[in-house]
Amino acid sequence: MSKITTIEQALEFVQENMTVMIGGFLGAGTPERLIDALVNKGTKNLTCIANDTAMPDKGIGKLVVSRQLKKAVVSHIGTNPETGRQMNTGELEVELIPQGTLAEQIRAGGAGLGGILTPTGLGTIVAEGKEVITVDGREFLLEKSLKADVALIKAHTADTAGNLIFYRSARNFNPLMAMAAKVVIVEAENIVEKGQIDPDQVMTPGIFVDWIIKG
Amino acid sequence: MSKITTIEQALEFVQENMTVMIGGFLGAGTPERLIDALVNKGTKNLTCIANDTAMPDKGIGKLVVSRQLKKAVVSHIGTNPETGRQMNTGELEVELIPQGTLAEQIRAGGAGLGGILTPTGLGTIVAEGKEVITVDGREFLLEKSLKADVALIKAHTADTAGNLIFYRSARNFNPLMAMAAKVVIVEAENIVEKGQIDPDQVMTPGIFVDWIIKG
Amino acid sequence: MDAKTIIAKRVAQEFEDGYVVNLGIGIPTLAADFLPTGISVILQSENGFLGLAPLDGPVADVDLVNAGGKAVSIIPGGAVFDSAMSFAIIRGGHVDMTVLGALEVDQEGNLANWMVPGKLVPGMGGAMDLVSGAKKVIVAMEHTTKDGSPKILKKCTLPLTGKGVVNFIITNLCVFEVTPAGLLLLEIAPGVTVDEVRTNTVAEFVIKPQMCTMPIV
Amino acid sequence: MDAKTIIAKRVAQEFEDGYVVNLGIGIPTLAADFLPTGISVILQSENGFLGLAPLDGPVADVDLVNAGGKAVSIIPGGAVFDSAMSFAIIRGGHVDMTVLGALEVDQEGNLANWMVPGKLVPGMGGAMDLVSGAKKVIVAMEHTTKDGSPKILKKCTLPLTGKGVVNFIITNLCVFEVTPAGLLLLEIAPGVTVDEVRTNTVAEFVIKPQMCTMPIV
Repeated sequence: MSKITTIEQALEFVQENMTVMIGGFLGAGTPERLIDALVNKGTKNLTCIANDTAMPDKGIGKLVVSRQLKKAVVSHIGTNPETGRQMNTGELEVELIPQGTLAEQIRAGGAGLGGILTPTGLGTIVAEGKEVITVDGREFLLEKSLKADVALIKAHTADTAGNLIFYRSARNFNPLMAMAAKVVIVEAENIVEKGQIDPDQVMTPGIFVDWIIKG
Repeated sequence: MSKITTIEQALEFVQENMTVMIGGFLGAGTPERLIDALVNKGTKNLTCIANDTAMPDKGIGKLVVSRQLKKAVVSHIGTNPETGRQMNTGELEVELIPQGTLAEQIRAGGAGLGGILTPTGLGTIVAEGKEVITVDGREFLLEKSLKADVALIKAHTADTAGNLIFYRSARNFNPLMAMAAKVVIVEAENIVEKGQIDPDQVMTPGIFVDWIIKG
Repeated sequence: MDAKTIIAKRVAQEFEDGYVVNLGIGIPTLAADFLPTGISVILQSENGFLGLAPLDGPVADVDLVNAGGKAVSIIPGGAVFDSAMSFAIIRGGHVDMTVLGALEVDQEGNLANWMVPGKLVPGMGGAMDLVSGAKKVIVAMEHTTKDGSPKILKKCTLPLTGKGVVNFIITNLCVFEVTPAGLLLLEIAPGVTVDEVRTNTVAEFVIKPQMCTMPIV
Repeated sequence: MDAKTIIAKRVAQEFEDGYVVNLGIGIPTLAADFLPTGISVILQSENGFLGLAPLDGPVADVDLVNAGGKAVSIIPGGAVFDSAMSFAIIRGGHVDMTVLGALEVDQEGNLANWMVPGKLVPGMGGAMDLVSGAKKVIVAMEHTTKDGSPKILKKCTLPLTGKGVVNFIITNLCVFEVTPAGLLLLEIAPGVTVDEVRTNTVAEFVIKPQMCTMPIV
């Protein structure tokens, strides 16, 4: 069964009230075609897990402007004033998480770990309400693992088996999110035949990928 | 300062009573030249963290036969009868750890995490004496992170900045161990100039590598 | 048909198209030779890759071995990674099925296959992660030990590999499903009687009303 | 010399050859322009690579940005990785030094630089990981706010980025070291008096007996 599909068919898997992970860092490495189509489709009440909400006219920022998010779980919203505005009016719930913790929580979700033990955030409001675990006399914050219903991923090259290669800093959260969602949809700039990527060069193994659309 | 050195100078960093991580899986991806030189040097009372003790005439197995190990922290010893013999006579302490737990403990050591929360080993003797942490009603075993004084790594290609590429299943524990030791010594089959490895192809960034010897 | 072939052929019928599968050394690995027509699976090798080729394929080099240390090859579309990613795949539930041998297995789905105290202590390798992480865990083994002692018990006596982790037990005599209520006898091998199963099994089991003969040819 | 240049030049003197360094947006990034002769550092960009080129270098493409989202380039010998590896490097103590700005910093080494409740909530990004993981944490900022209010306090009033994490504070007026006993005034900028520092600093501090003038030219 081919993993190559149309953008419309792929977005059938994104339904209201779902949790969606979206790759990218201030827009770099975000699947813009998928975002644009999702904005057109208008699916609402999404919880978005991502590094940031980018800019109002770029990447995840567009989903904020179109008011399709009910919650954003991110490390940074400073580049998108609309996110701050919706947060202040209560239209959008924003959960801010340290970037390294967020990355590791997503990895833990994909790796079947119960959470992570990190020193990051100890003694700050990030630690409020969370369990502190002492290991060999040193304190760590227990941060739970994160999973999603769908992940929207941007790759440089995909083969038809779903093996992915990312390019430069567009890699960022993409390989992690590809491990942590039930349905993984990839927007690939280039699609090649199975066997055309050397197994050592694969950055995300094809078993994680459900659907591929041409980016 | 060049990271390329001689095998003799590199092994100056391996001293008695140290904890040494050694890459490889049943010998594949183990730095054989470093092992042979370490056997010749005869440094004793080492604690070795590795996937397995390979075979008596191969890889880490040679260090068992030469009685240079006081402790082996591994997931498997079945292919080296000498390890089992020394364990039964009390000459060698063997701590057996599930392979996935071992890999993740080493990664956690390198990543500054306090340990890992894994379901692996629950309800078995692996869990004895260890803390069980409940997250959202599900139990996980707290396994502490692992670090070492020195790591002995096998790479396919190194550039002079220490960036590494591994080949096929010789990758295994090598990239993880390169992150978790104070001094990292790499035996590389090929050494190329800085800049000859594309940044996207690097599997272990050069900042982790202290010394490189030609393998 | 010898015992091993019976087991391997029956295990092979559990494969579904597209499954990601991890096979233990021995009989489980043999099962890959009996894939049903039209079914293609992706074999995971816990030492760090996906796309393990059948054992009779061309062998590339010493740097590409399976989890038993044997030189193997990798299929087009395979992927190599480090041991942390390998077990992220296993622990994270991305392996659809794992098939392992056993020293003992019991009616609560407990599995013991990694040590006999004071005698044999090979270590658990990746087995504990596999049984805790794979979606479906199948024990594939000869029904009794070489000297005829039962291996399917009320309660394992050896140190466990995993607690309550086994879903199916496939032997040369029969197929058991492990249910919350205990073992359910689903199938018996051609020519084998329920009495024969009972004689060679210490565990209690219930016979499924629609029990059938193992569909192997 | 303007305030920012003073700070950036003094920060640059903290670089040691071979250091792995992460620089925050603004003044910290400026410091890379003033590397002492013979000193070469490796810049880490928390969005996923090592070997960030100076900002005036050639710009490659939109898929290579720094942590501020600006298009940048990567030096020969650089390495790209995912966000988990990026913060494994940061949290794991593999970054020798990080330089960040601050809204407030106090005499216990507490740092606040990520939010002003009810007003400015950009988020912490990678800052909390950086201050908890880097071997040396330097706050580089103008000594007071634009309206002249002190930013170096007895106790931070804003939500913290990290507790007891700061090692040095470098401003346009002076250099403080954060010690277990409190702030130690190491250097003052050319033409600045201790009284001037005292007037603009709420935190208590001790003057190091060998205090000297900031060695910048």
